[in-house]
Amino acid sequence: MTHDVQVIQEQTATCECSEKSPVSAVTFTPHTNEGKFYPHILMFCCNWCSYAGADLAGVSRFQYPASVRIIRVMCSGRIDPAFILEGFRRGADGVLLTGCHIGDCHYLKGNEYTRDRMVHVKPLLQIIGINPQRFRLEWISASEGRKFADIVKEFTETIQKLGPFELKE
Amino acid sequence: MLEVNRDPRVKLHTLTEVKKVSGQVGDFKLEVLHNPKYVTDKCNGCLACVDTCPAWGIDAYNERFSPRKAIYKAFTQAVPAKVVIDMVDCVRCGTCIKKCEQKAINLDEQPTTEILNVGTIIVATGWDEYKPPKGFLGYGVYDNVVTQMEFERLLAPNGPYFGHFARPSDNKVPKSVLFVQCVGSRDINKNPYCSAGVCCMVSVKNSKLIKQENSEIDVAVAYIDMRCAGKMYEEYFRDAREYGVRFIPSSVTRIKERKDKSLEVVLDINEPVKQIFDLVILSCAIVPSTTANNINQVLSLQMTPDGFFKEYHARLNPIDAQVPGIAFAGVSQGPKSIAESIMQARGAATSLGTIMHKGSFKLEMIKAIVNRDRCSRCGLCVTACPYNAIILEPDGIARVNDVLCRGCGTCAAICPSTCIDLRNNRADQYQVVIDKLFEEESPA
Amino acid sequence: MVESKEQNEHLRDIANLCYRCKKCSVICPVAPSGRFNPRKFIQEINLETPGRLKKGRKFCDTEEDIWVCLTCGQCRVCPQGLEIPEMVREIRKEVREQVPNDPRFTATETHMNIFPIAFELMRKNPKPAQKQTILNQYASIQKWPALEMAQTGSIAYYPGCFNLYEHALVNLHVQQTLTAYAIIRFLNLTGITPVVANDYCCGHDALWAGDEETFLSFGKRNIEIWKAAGVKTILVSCAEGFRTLSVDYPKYFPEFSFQVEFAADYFDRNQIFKKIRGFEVKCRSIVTVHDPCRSGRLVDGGHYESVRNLLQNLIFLEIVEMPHNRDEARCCGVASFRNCTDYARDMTRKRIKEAMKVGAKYIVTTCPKCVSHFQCVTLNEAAALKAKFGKDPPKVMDLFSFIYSAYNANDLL
Amino acid sequence: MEYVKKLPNVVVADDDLSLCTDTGADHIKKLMNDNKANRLVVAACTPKTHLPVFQAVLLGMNLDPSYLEFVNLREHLSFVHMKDKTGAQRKAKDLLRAATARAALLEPVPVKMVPVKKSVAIIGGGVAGIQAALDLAKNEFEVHLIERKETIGGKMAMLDRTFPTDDCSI
Repeated sequence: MTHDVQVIQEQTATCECSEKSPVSAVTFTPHTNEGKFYPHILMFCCNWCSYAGADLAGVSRFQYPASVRIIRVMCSGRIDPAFILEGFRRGADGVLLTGCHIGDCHYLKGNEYTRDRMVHVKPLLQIIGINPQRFRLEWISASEGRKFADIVKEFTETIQKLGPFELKE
Repeated sequence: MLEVNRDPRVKLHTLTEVKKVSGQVGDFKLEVLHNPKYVTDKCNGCLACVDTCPAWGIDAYNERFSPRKAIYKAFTQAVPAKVVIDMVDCVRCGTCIKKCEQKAINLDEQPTTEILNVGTIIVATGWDEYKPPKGFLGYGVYDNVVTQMEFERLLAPNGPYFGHFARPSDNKVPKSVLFVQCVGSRDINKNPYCSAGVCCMVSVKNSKLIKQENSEIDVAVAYIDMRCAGKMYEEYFRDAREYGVRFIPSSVTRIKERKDKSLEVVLDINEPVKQIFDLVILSCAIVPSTTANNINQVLSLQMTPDGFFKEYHARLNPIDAQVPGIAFAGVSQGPKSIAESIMQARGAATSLGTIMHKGSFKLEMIKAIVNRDRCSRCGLCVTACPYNAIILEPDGIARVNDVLCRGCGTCAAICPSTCIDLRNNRADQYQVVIDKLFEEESPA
Repeated sequence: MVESKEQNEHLRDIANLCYRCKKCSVICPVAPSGRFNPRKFIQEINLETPGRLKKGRKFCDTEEDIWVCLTCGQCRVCPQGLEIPEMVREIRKEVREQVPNDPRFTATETHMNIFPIAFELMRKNPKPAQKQTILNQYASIQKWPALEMAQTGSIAYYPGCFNLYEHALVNLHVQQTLTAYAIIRFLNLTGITPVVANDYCCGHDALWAGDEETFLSFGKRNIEIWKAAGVKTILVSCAEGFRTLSVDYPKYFPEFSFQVEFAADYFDRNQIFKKIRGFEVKCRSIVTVHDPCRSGRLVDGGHYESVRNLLQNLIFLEIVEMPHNRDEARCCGVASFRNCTDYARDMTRKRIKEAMKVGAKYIVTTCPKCVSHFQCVTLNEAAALKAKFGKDPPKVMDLFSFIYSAYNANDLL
Repeated sequence: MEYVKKLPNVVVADDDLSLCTDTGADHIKKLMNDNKANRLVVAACTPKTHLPVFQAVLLGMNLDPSYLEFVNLREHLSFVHMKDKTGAQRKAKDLLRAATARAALLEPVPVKMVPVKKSVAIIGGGVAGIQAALDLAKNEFEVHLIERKETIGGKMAMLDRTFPTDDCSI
């Protein structure tokens, strides 16, 4: 896809209700945070449940580690195992996939496909030689802000225990 | 009801079932099956045939309390005001044919199929009363244990007792009546939900009606908590108490019949207390109509675990279905009172009326698109699509129906040829995000 | 490396041997698609001066889409002995070096590119999967006897990419773990304890997609691992692995000094099943053998009979032959998980129909890719096939999975 | 802010206290017009509530509303990483980098209009179905009221009197 003009306008905004914008000049410290391993976790959230759950966690001010990088997808059924491998290839220390609870899918049964497909992800990681604990599949509904924060916390701790992803360049 | 019949723009299809639905918003095709009425439209509702008919059946309208003829009109005010024949009860003697001046009776009528072509659909499949299993609190075993809907008939002026209610075992006016709340609802083993307080209000209403009819009768309501949330509802509840209805916070676990057919009820008020009642009414849960499931099979909509239809959004859009062009009205979407049903019905009418009035439906095209050059014609996406939005063209290439597709992307994840993807949610767009998220240093 | 380059030029030099008999383009299953034609491809090579060709630039913008070729080797009918698949591979490599993101190349991606990504991750991984552990986990889940596997020894069994397809292609029942389990179990039963090393993928797909770098890094490490384990003979059950180890490894790695044997050959030559006590397996069924290109046409002396001989060990089993068998076997449709297109699928379908016409209830093959592609059709189009033939489509199984399933059930219908 | 300006494809970056107001929208419009920008990345609150607001801004500039990328800096960042400023900072940079990269790949999403027949089928002739039928008929739509039983009225017709006014049901 090509564009004649590829320019982007960037706006950083804070509403009155939010904290001070975090995008102020703070030096960039790569990879470690006060000497501690600082994991990078790729997280997929479905638009309807988990993303809303993450929003709720935000509105409720449930604190969790700044390790996750959330990508919003329309449905967890969109996630192919290739995306997870892609995340590892790009250097994620862990991949967390979240969707609506079974039976609750906005798209009837997209998450059932996810469930069936993701059964095979752990063995797949195993054969590639990645610790299967680096991947997790969770169901988080829009009302489970607390659960969202807990899962992120727990998963970050797991990854911290495992250490940085071995295959990172 | 009569108004509907008089309006020339409304076509009534009674004794009709929806067998198949195809198409999409703007152009649905409904295949409907007209079951035979055995009486043509010439019937003028004179009921002469009913008098002559020698065969009897059970009146479904009056629950099980009275008989009716094999040829019958459902009830006095039925719409359309014509008779029908129940072939289960009919003995095919032909008496009615001779009697009918309009020559409206045809015992050999066959079911017919018709295709209705419409722009939108409203699902208003309604509800059924939860029927307790036989023997539960004596229901189905003891004559004087009835459900709330059955009691409505006992009480009704057009019911078996013509408005002067009696108990079914001996047709005598009971001296004491007990309503038992939350039968089959708020119970994770039966139906976990509360029927939105409707059964509470019905019990309040009926207990009050009994007291108005005969203040001598002792009326009690055994409840877990009374859910009278609504405009004027609390006042209505207070009214009932002023009439002298006893509201007992207690759950009923056991009912035993005594020799005189009165019932010994064990109420748990701090400690078990036995009390005698002549009639026990079970306030049963509202459950989705049995037809809802059949309808859903032809419409393939989404249902919540309790079997009610799932709305687009519980808060922001409780009327429309997730499929465009379909809306819900009434209890099909969840337990509600008459007022709420009407509210939703009018909402559904407005929602769909807006689309139809405009004559066109606007689609955001975040939909699956097929790269025709790369499609291997395997058909995997067809089976994966939850909305049946993908079909294979005659040459085998997948084609997405933009109206049915809702843009979940399940097809994109399953495609072995990587040829189907979601507009503006493409794999390369995700990949670039994954790539950039974990880039170590800033490129600048 | 130097060697292979000489090989390249040699391959091209003989392109002018072609006398346009058109046998190749008649037999080529891709030619009708109009995107690739082996005869035209040879002519393209001949039209150019060797200097320009050396860079393969011609093929960056020619009509001949070299990524579409399946390298199935049916064109090896060439009376002049031109190795068209090998030539395609060389050109691919050069085109890839010159145009890293050739749109025609990315257009052949399938399965969201999961296999190249997986191979890249494997390549980066200094600690490959613990295959012995995975196999014994599998055995304990199935409640089957645990396997005896050695760390060092003279005979090794190479499971290759192992259960990668099984888990990357969900619901297709590519029972790669079962195949590996079956072979080791049978060897155990005759008292042989093979080495199962934590080796890497053989690099077949990378090589045929022109990614020599990945192939070389896999190969180098595999050779180190086998050397460290003191291996002399390597058994390979997968057709692709067999072709890569027996033909490509010696070509690319002068230090490759192992004897590579096709597992079916080894079993047949040593009469393994005769040695197993109480091996009287009944199997009242009809099978047909699909000969993969990688263990047939593309290696010397096509390893066809051993597969059939092994099946003869099953009592009551009827073996039928498809009209196209052995050297003439039709392609399963897709090679190295690229180009899952309509004509590729038609080829798969045709092969299945061939099998159904001869009345086979099972298609037995030795290549996990053939299994996955056949399964994709038989499972997903079962209804259409049943409507046409009035019976269920055949089941597709790997040779050793099939024998082990029969052995386990002692009557596989 | 300084970081964002250096990212590829970014022509202008600015911050504002309240972007979702009219003045904020005007501010965006002015900046985009002055710098000839044709994609917008908003780093603010959640797209679940505020996406339409900024889509409207783009529409007002005759740009396709899908040329908009959202970075959820509020719900997913400042609200939840209050104590970890460094981590939040790093995460913000990552998210912005990714969002700007994706913005370059955005494509217009067309809008399709499908014609709608002016007729409706109502499945179920209970009180809700009847009410909907009447409303739609009054609006001159053709209504097909489909009922499984021999009469319409449903459960309502079986009731005696109804709460909370005790009037007759039929």
